[in-house]
Amino acid sequence: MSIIRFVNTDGLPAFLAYLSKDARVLAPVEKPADKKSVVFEEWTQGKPFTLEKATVPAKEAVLPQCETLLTYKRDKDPEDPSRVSLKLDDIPQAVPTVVFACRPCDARGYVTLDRPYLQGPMVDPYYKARREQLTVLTLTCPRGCSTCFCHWVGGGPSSPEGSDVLMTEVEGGIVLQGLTPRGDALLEGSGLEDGAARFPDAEAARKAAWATLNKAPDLKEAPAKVAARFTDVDFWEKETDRCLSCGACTYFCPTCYCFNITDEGDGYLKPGRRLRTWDNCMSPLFTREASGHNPRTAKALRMRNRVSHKFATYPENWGAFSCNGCGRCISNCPVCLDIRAIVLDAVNAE
Amino acid sequence: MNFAYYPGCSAAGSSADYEMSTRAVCRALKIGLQEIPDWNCCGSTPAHAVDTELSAALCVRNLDLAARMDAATVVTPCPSCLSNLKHAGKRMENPDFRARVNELLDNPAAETLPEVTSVMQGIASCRSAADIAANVCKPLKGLKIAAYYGCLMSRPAGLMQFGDPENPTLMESLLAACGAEMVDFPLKTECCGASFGIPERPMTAINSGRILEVASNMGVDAIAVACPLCQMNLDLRQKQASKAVNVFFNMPVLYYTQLMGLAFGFDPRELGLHKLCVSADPLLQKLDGLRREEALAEAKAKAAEGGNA
Amino acid sequence: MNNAIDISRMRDPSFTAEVEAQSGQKVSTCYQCGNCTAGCPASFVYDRQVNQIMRGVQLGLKDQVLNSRSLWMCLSCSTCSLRCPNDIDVAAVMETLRHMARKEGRVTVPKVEKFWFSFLDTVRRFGRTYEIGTMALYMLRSMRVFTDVDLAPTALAKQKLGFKPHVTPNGGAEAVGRILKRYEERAKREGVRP
Amino acid sequence: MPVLNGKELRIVGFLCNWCSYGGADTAGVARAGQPTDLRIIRVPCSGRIDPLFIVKALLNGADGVLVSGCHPRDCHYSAGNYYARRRLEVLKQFLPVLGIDDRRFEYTWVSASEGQRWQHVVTTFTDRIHKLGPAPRLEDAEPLLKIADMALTSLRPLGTGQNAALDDLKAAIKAKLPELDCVIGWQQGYDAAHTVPLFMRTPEDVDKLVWGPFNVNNPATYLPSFKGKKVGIVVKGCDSRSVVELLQENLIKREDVTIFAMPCQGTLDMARVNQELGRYSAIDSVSYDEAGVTIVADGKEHRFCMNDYAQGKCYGCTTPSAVLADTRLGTPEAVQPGAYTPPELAMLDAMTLEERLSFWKGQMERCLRCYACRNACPMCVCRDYCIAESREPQWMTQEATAKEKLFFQTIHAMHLAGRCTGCGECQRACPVGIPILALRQQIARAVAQLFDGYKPGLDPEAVPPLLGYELEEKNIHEREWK
Amino acid sequence: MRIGVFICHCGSNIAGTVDCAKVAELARAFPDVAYATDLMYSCAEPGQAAIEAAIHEHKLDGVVVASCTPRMHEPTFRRTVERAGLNRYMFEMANIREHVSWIGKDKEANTNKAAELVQIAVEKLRRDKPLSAKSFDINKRVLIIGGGVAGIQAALDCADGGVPVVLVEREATIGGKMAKLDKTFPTVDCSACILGPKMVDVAQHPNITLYAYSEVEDISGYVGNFTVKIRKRPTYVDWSKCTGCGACTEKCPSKKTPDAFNEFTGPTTAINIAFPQAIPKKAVINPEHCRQLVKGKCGVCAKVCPTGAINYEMQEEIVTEEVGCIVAATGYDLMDWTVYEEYGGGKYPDVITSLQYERLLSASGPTEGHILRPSDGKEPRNVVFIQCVGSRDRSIGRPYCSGFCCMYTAKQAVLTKDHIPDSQSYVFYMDVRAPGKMYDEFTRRAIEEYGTEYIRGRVSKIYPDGNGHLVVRGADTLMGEQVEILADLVVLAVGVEASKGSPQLAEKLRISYDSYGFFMESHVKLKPVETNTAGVFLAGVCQGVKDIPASVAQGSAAAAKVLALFARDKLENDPQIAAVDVKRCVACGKCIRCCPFGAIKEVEFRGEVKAQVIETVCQGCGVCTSTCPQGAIQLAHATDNQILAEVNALCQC
Repeated sequence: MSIIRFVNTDGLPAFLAYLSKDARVLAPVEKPADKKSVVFEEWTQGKPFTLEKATVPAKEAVLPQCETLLTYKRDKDPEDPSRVSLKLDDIPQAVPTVVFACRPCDARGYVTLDRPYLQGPMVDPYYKARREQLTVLTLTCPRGCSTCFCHWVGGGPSSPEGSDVLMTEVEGGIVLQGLTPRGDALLEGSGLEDGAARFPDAEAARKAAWATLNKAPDLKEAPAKVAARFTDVDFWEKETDRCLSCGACTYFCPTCYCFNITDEGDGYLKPGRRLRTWDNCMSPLFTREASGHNPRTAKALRMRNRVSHKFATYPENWGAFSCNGCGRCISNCPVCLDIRAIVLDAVNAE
Repeated sequence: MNFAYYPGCSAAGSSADYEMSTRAVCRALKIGLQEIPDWNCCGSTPAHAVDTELSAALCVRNLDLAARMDAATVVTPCPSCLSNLKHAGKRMENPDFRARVNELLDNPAAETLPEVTSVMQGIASCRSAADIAANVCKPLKGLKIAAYYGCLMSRPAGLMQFGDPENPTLMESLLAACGAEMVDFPLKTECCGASFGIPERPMTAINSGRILEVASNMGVDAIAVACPLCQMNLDLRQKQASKAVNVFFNMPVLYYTQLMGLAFGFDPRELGLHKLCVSADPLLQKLDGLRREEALAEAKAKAAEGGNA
Repeated sequence: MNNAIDISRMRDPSFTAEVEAQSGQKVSTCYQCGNCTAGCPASFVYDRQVNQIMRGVQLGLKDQVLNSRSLWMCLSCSTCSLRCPNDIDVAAVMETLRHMARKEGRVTVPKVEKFWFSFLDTVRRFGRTYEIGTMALYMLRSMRVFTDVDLAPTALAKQKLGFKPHVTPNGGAEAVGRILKRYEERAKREGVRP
Repeated sequence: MPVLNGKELRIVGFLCNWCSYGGADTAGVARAGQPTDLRIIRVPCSGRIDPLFIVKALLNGADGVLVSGCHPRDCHYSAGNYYARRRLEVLKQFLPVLGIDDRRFEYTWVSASEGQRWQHVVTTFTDRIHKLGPAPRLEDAEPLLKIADMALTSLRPLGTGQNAALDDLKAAIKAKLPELDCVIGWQQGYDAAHTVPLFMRTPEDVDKLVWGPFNVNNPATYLPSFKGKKVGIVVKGCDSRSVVELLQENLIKREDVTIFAMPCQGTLDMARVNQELGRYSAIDSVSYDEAGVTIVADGKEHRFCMNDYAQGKCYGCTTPSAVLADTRLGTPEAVQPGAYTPPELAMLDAMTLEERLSFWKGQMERCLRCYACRNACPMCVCRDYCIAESREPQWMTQEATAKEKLFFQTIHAMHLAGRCTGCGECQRACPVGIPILALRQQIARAVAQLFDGYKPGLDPEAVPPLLGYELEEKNIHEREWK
Repeated sequence: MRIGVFICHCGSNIAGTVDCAKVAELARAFPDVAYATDLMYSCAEPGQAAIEAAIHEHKLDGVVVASCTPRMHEPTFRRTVERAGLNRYMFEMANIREHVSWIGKDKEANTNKAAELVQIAVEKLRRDKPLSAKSFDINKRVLIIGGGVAGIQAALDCADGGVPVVLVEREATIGGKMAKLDKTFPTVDCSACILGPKMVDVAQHPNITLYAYSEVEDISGYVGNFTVKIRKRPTYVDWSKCTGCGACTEKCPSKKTPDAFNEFTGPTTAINIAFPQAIPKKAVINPEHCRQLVKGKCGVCAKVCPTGAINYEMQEEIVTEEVGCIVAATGYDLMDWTVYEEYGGGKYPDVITSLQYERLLSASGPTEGHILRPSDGKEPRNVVFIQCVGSRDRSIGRPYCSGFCCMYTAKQAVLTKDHIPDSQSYVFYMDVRAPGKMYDEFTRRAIEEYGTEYIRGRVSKIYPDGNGHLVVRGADTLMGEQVEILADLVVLAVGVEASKGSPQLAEKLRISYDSYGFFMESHVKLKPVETNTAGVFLAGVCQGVKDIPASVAQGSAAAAKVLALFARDKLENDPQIAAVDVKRCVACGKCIRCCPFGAIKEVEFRGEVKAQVIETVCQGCGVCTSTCPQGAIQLAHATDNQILAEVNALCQC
């Protein structure tokens, strides 16, 4: 039996303080805005936080929007200024990180990212460093939501994948369940009261959440069906007619892992930076070649890539969808483009 | 149409006739003049010659009283008062100046002070030439008149907003509406030197003399003025001027309001014509004669027409 | 003996600057065309012509300018300002100079100032002016007999001169008195001649 | 290179080669001493100066920027400075909304012979910058978050438009459909409380058309992508202004567009509606009445009265019906234009410069650079070649700093100067709810003030003000260098 | 890249307040700088040689010189680097003299500032690309606008040089203002006698095509290839038939037509020939006063014309001419002096302009050379001349000196005495400006030999005294007195302003003009004939006030510029122009709308519409670059990236 702890609602700040003792804690923070806007931010003593589902995924913890891979400096020989030497500096930047109160879909996202970054032919050292120091405390979802579909793609409101600790809200507080040795260790050192007594409440809550979900369609055939649509450009054009080609769906996706690398600065008088930033396959720049040629000029072709990747090629390579059904691409899309509808259309197409 | 009214000190003394005729004309034109209660002297030339802030303080007290009457516009017949009041209003826009002036006053002046304008512009702003002509029952037709504005009315141009500062024509248009034949008087804005009438008599006399000389060379029946100082200078001091330039004058110098009043049919006494030093009687006789002849001619013509019919 | 004005010694640029600051006019733009003099109705009673006053200011010859009789004879008619090709408000410069002279106690033509004081005394007492009062005071001050004595009969006959002081009815006179009093107190405090 | 410690502040000058650079030379030849802070960048013409260079400098550490060109009429290229005058004046009025003191930017005209004037300008401006001190940096600002007050009064009664002649509209579209490639409108989205754009190609598609307060998207955004094709579009009044502006800029052709219009009674602010609905699993019902919408979600009833929940722009809307249309259905209510400050702008107006800088710092931090704002904008026609993501030219780095993100918003706003119709799609599209519309609103206000109340997208024939000039600008006056 | 940086001492001009060696040392740290040194005089021959040597020795492919203003020596150094084998555009300058050493005393600050200016020059140079000019053909014909003495001179010189000339004159005759003058100073020889032969030469020269009574409607194109539309106004007389016999003017019944040539000093006929020596000597009908054209009945001239030249139906006509360059010689007009209300504002008939006085003096004028005053036709005794009416008067927005009034006033005073020996002339003046050859001597003669009374002071007021005289009240500032003169006639030396319509013409020519309408020369001292638009030159008063000899000289100078330009077979453009990146261009057309030169057009490129720069027309202002939102059109050597690099070098610290 794993370690179970209970924290009452008032005790959460103290618990977070405990977490932040040796690690950077990323917790959901609600930004005052007209539109609901919950983001993960580093928690510090006294900072308000929320337990609501974040608008953005918790991907930032392992794959920041922008990271400096290295800095470089060009030094000139004082005797002969035409002789220039180049000095590189790796940036050690992985710090122990705790993600607090992400959702199961976020946690599963880490698993989806792990495969290409850690299990493929090339291991990404930057990702690896951060991932190894990551502890994930996931809050189970209390109910389904109109834009969520985690249970379609192998997840669910209390899916444990990718989490070190699974937390469930019960009356008066939260039940914390250790899932991994790292999670257990963390709970053991927390000084929280034992939660075994409340665990049945937690289980009931998780069950109740499952009960709110509508019936999931069978997506077993999805990889083949989506792949089969590859040459049907009309299909993709129709599905994407309202797409604006912005990057909301990819940037808000917990499983999108494409990146771009740019060098900023020439490194002469001050160091230049080699940056890795999120890339966006919905942008025409994604595939624009140095010559100016672009194999994917149309948004239909780009959306075909995005959906095919998530529901056909990634499953082909890794045996799982690279979509966790968090629904952020739907809720954040300025035109409510619905990836569920595209996949279902593909599955149901003749 | 109603204006707040600032008569100026001379209204009760040297220019009582201006005051009488101004009120008469405005009454006829249904323009209300509401005298600022308890107004005080604007300080005239002596105050601003001594100190700008003192001058402004004296003026602003009046403007402040007018502001309390909720007046948007104050009119005054006297160009000297007008100039002082306008200058004060303008200078009060400078906050430092305002603060200095407020120090001199019993209470700080109202934030927004009313506009100030001349009675002449006040009339013109709300009554058209046709409105004026409609009030004329005894046209001045046949009288040759020189309009003389003096130096203060139109200067400085930016502040006074009285048309071309070299060639204002407002008085001409008012009197022309009354039927007068207005000559193009080249010295209409030259200074008569009146403000030094008391301490520096010769200077004043020479300047007035020149104005009277050109006017009489042009063969006018009268000079129309709008300034109490000018009027006193050209009228009361006409003999001194005669001596200074060695030419004899007998030139009636009337306020334009007196002329308008005549055209509107007021009794000359009602307009204070008896207060003129150079008598206007020959002028009145000429006017009566002209109108009589006209009436006769008209009657004849009518008779002739009737005969034909 | 050399009576030339030693410009190098007598020139006072701060005087020029002070006149420019107080009048708000840029005196250096004057190029001495003489149009101010040409149009001045008081020119013939001046000891220095307006353009010469302007020149004096340009050169910073403070004594020559502030002691000039012309400052006191200026009628403030603004003809000079109106016709200045360089848009200098010459009348404002003249007035500034007059204020400067007065504040320093240089009153070259006392009768003019006496007349002003007589006038202002009337205002102080009654809130408004009346001609006889002003004249009487002026005569007292200037020790001159009635200058316009030849006019008196006509003026009196025509009731041109107010014999009764015009008094503001509702305490205005007192208010005006207070304005003048405050002005004089402030002038004294600031060390200038009221 | 570091600014000389303690002595100098960083002042960047942009001078046209022909007049002002020469004027600075003349000052030098005359040994007209000047403070040493200014660094002059020589450009061929003041018209070459993209106002964004100035923002770039000010955001990146300049304490002051001075632009100088030939006097109007004296431009070496006859008209460059006329364009510059309009752009720079708009910029000057824009800077404060970012929290940048507009006194830190000045433009003037100095001819090659005016060495003295140049000396005076440099001395005065440097003195001014020293009095202002070092410019506050966005990097140093404490984030400040605020929400606009949406308790607004509208210029006209708002409603749900449920009596609109939707069936007539559908019939009209069907009649026209054979001549058109498609007609853009709205349909229900993933549930009855959301609509999405609809592209009607068949009569069956037309039957999906809906009309009501959920029709928030601006269909004009799609028009440029149909360039060369015959296309129909159903518009609300505000959408029609985008269409007209596109016509003004020759981005679409009048003969290619067929406009169907119905009078709009207002649309819902979906940000607030979604906020109120919260997370729900299903919509049970959506019902309309004259004044508002009632949504039942997961058994809970939510009431959205149009007067309380309309989009900010609807309150000040004076064009409920299309300004240009081929087919009109229904009679629009006449609206008396009245004083109206958009809520976002009103919020910023009430802040100090320092607060505004803090505000943008706080807002921009959470921007993910997804560019939904840009792509939702009907006037953003560069899209594939936006300078935000190019290296040739390279206006921005890819760093995820608030500064870069705010600079992008400035690019967008400046590029919209005199073009933005205030449709609000940028802000609506922002997934993290940053009130970026305020920047466009400030530009629009400046343009209206400078160019006689000019509003973009009202007259297809009107020349957008920044693509034209007047020899004498009525509302732009050279500042006195005192 | 390998950049060489050269810091010039300019003797002590720079080195006095800038540590040049330190700047060179700092420059060595800048990106791509392979070599940096300081030089005593970089523009002198040893300095240039040192730069050339360094280019070879250090294999430099770009050079920055930090010295004086690029407006001075940029061309010099471009040639230097070109001699050393580099592209001339791989060169930048940092202005550390006019903008640094001469304006600041703090050596530390100056040195730091100089280094930063070098740094931004380096950053710009790193992004420079070699550029090469394009060459194109020249159409060797010239358009001369304005047939006054300057235009005539330019036309004759060009024509004599073998260049076909198109001369356009707005009035019915060439000759301009000079043709209206009676005599000219300082020789007092007859204006018509010296100008007449030149006018005849214009008429007879085989290389000159004259369009009189015509105006330039539109100009397009660029240096070497302008297309000009000329609007020929209807004269209602077929000039190919008209022999100038004058029969029509004798018989014309509309004898009260205002006579513009005579400055409205007398009437003329509705059909008339301006003056006996007019070129072309052809009649023109004034349509506002012709009875046939106004009322539809008369037709006398048509009846009496022996060649049947009268054509009441004549319409205006547009002709197109192709030329390679243009000379503007549009001259001047007198300003509207009636703003001077103190001088009567035009109300007093005996207050006239100097040009009207010329017509009274002229034997071909309305009084046949007798000075008779307009009010009563009497000979005046006291004539007062007033100088600077509308000149040197800021209050009416005319602060400049009209230049030649002092001289012609002296001439008119002399002529007055010649015409009326018992007359007395007075001249109110502020300064007598007589710097020309024999000029001051001439004014002295007017005073000493002709007894003209010069009174130093402006006139404040002119007014009729009511007895038939005018009182002129002024000042004699030398006496320090106000003075008055009782005058019979007052002649105003009215100030000069640019010819009516100058701003409109300047916009057609795409040249600049000052706030008074005078056309702007390229450089006030060194390029007084050129304008900022290549191929457009200036002659005469249109550029600034000048007298006859100066106008003639500038006419010849303009002709020299034309002949020099046409001596070449091909022209080269400045390659620092804009170019479109077709990939980025979305054909929104904003650049086309904003281009002040019409230098951008739409083209079809692989099935898509794109903008394209017409290389020979683009002048390199860069308005398009700052207008294009997607940065698709970039001005070479002032690209966005170059300016951004400069900004980044200065900020981001």
